[in-house]
Amino acid sequence: MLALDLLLQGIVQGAIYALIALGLTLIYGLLRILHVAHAALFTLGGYIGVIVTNETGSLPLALIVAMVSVGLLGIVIYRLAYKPLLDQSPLVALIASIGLFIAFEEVFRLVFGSYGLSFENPPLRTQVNLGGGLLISHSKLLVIGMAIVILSILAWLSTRTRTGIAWKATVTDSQIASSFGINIERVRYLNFFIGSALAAAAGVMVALLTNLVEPTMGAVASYKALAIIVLGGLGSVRGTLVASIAIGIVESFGTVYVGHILDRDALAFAFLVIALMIRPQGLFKAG
Amino acid sequence: MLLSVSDVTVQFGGVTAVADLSLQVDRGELIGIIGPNGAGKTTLMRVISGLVRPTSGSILLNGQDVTGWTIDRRVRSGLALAQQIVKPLATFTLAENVALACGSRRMGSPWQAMTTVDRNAELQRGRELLELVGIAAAADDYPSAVPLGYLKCLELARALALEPELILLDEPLAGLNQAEAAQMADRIASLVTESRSIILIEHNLREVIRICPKLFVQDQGRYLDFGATEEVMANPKVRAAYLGEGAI
Amino acid sequence: MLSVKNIQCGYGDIVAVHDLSFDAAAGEVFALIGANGAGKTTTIMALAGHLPPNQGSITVDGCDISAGPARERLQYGIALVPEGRRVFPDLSVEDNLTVGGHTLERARLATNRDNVYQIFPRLAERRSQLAGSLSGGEQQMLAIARAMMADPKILLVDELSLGLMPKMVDECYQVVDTLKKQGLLIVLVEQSTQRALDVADQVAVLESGHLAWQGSGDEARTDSSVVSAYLGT
Amino acid sequence: MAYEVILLTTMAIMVLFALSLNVITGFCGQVSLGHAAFYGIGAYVGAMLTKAGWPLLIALLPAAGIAGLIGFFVGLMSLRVRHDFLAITTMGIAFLFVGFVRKQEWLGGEIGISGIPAFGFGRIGLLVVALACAGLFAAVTVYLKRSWMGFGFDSIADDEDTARILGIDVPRFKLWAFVIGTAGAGVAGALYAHHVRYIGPDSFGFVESVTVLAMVIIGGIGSVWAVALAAAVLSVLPLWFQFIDDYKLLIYGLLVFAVMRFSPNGIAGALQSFRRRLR
Repeated sequence: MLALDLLLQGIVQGAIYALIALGLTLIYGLLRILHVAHAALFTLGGYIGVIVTNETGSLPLALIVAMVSVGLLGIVIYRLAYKPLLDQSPLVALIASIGLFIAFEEVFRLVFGSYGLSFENPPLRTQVNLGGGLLISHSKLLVIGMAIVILSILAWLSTRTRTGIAWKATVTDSQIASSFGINIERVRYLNFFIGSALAAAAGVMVALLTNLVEPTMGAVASYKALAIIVLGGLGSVRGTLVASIAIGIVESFGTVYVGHILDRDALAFAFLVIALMIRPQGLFKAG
Repeated sequence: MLLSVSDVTVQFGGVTAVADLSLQVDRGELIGIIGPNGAGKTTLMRVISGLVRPTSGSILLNGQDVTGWTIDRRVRSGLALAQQIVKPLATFTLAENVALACGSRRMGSPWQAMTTVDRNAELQRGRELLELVGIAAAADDYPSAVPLGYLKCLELARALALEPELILLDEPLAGLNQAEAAQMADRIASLVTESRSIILIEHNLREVIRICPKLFVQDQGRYLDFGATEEVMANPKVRAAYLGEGAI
Repeated sequence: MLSVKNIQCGYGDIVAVHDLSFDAAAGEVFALIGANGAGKTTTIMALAGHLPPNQGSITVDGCDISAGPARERLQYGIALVPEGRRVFPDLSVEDNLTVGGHTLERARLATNRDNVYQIFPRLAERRSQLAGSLSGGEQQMLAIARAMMADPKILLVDELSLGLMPKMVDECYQVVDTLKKQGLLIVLVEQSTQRALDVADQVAVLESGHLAWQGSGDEARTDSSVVSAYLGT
Repeated sequence: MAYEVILLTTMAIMVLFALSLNVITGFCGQVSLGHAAFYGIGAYVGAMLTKAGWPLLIALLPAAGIAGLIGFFVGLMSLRVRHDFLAITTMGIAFLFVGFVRKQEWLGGEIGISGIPAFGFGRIGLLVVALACAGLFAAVTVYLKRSWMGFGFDSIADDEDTARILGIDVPRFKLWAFVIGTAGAGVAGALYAHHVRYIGPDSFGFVESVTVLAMVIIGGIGSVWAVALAAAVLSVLPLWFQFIDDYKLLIYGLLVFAVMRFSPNGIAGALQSFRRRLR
């Protein structure tokens, strides 16, 4: 029973990682930038989620506001920070992004305070019995459900709509894509919007699970998202999903069985380092 | 025998880029490797230089089996490579680019490299080599400031600086105009000595035929012909490979 | 229809094509031949809008398009079949065609796709297969089909026969012939000189970025000096 | 007086720390996002040894040695990955270090190590040692830069494939850079432990790794003097101006971003291009 419980826990965590990491992968796939500041958008999403819920009492509204506003901020970041750096070495963008991330974290601390915010009436705290004594809270169910819904919508968008197909074409070969009339710049904006909105959704969900948002909440989770996309093969959507769930599960089992040697975060990175030593190109090579 | 390539096959994924090729090069030879685009010439070159590991087959350099060696080790034992896409070190002046190559033999051991400071002799030698290839005037310029023709010459000077017994040249004439190409071809021919051989991959058939006494022809990764230039060029299979099926 | 006047293009300080001019009309095959590095692909990329010329002009039916971005070339009827095919390997055959018809209205997209499948029945059979799993010849077909989706007037074809089995080369040339008869202008770059000469109405031989010879297809076919200039024998 | 001594000691230690990363990232072009791990290794080794009765000056040697040895193995692993993968792998190493230390009771676990003995020759003595170490390391790296090893590093940072074609044994050069750089960080860490006399896992986290990388980058990748200057200024800025302390990280972040955005070659690069323009 413990094993099942841990598995479930791992999947919930993995689903959140997947939402954060997917945005990073989308951005890496298109621009070859490791967008560390993505972490800040995740945190901001969490804050907006809590604040809007507390003001209006509506969680769905909060989720939408968080996703849209953070998505727009993502576009602004691309336009002001990354676009001018595209012809530099990718490390320049990486380091600029780290700088931006640190600055954002501090802004959150200064604006929202160091001690974090919570929901006034924490939504969805009740537990459901899945049978056999396996309990799960509504919020966790929502996280899994949301992840499935969002990923399905994304899958539908990218395989069934012309915009989605154009986007995939741009990722593989933007020069040729532009030859067929695709506006590359618009695809990039869209990419940043969707990726950032996903991070915001993940932020709201983490806020739901822990009932706490704090300025530093982005740090570890998002470094882990970097680890995940590297592990997934950088730019491979499928690899990212597999790696997210894998790291979620490794963590949840690892904390119980080897937690006395390594802490939770170190476990994920130990897994990353070992996996990269065996497959330096990540689990899946990007197409 | 300076270089002996035996039964080399290279597969990428499911594609066979080079199939069962063998090639022998003696001291003092200048051999042209030709073949249509996609013939696997560059792959063969990369196998000889060590940038690509063959799926099967072996490479002997001076009688030593170097098949598993890294490229830098091959370079320190007498091989030099000038690539088709020129790759100057962008943060080095042309003279420094060549000087670094002049000191390559001491670069096998970091300790030796660490305990040596003086680089004047190499910089001097670098200037001499730039003079030899005709671009001494640009010795103190950075690669971004000089035309492509100069960079091609730089590749050559750098290869010479390694004091190699065998130089691999991948399309040194590509992108040069007719006069420049002829000049470069003459320069290449003049570099062959009793102790220095050159393998030349080139699309500019006019110049290859003019300067190379022997040709090796491959098509779609396979061996087509190897021998004296005139005989090879008279071979109908070779002409067909170049002109398409209709020419037979 | 297509008029190129004294264009010069290159990368940074490096000039890859010097002072090239030609005119070509609908229903023609204009063949650009020459060795590797002679500047053929550079010319094609300039026509496709990926490499704006430093000097000179490119006009289509009197409109100067030299400076416009690649994305707008289809508006002037120019479509590209790039070197190495560059189909989108992770997309299905059908989705590759959808990208080709990105600028079309929805209804038109379906019609054109059906038309293209008529010309390339083999692609229709493989419509849901990933493009990356096609053979080299099928990918070349797909690259042509993708370019045909937006009803171009001018087709730029870079290295049609490169790396293909002889049988597939024949099929590709048959397609070129069909398209030409439909009234398209085809600008064809080829390594395989003989094949290009067989179909060409006009021929330009490039050498090291300079125009070495220019004339009609008939002249080129009868004048063996064109071939020998290229082969150097 | 005492305050200035503390300030200067902090400065000297950070200069040493930044210069040690400069060997790996600046000279050899290998971006490390986990350099604080080696600073931490040196700090823990130094602290454990002096608590066991070793004199600090002798404890510096094993601090350098063990950090360098672990650096060697990390370097060995890093040979398999490049660029972005390398940056993330080194970041992983840093998290591994912190996560490992946190769970080790004999290293003080979460609580860390307190009561680290003061240096026998007092605060001024420690300052002299720190200045000497930083000065010595600076001299060594200036020498390295001028030697053929520096020439080799330059070529690897420029384009490692081309470096190989010119006969340079790239993996061995990289390993040397890692060993020299991590050993230097080890010394800096041991000095730091005796400077603040309390260390814990959180003293060596990701922020510290990024901070030191920021110093190297803001100074200008590869330039010994500019990096030393940037480290000196940036390390004491928040101490000098107490009111800035609250915004310290915000300013760091914005500075790193601004330098990358407007002058990717750092202050040294900006000066160089300014000088070129004057000519």
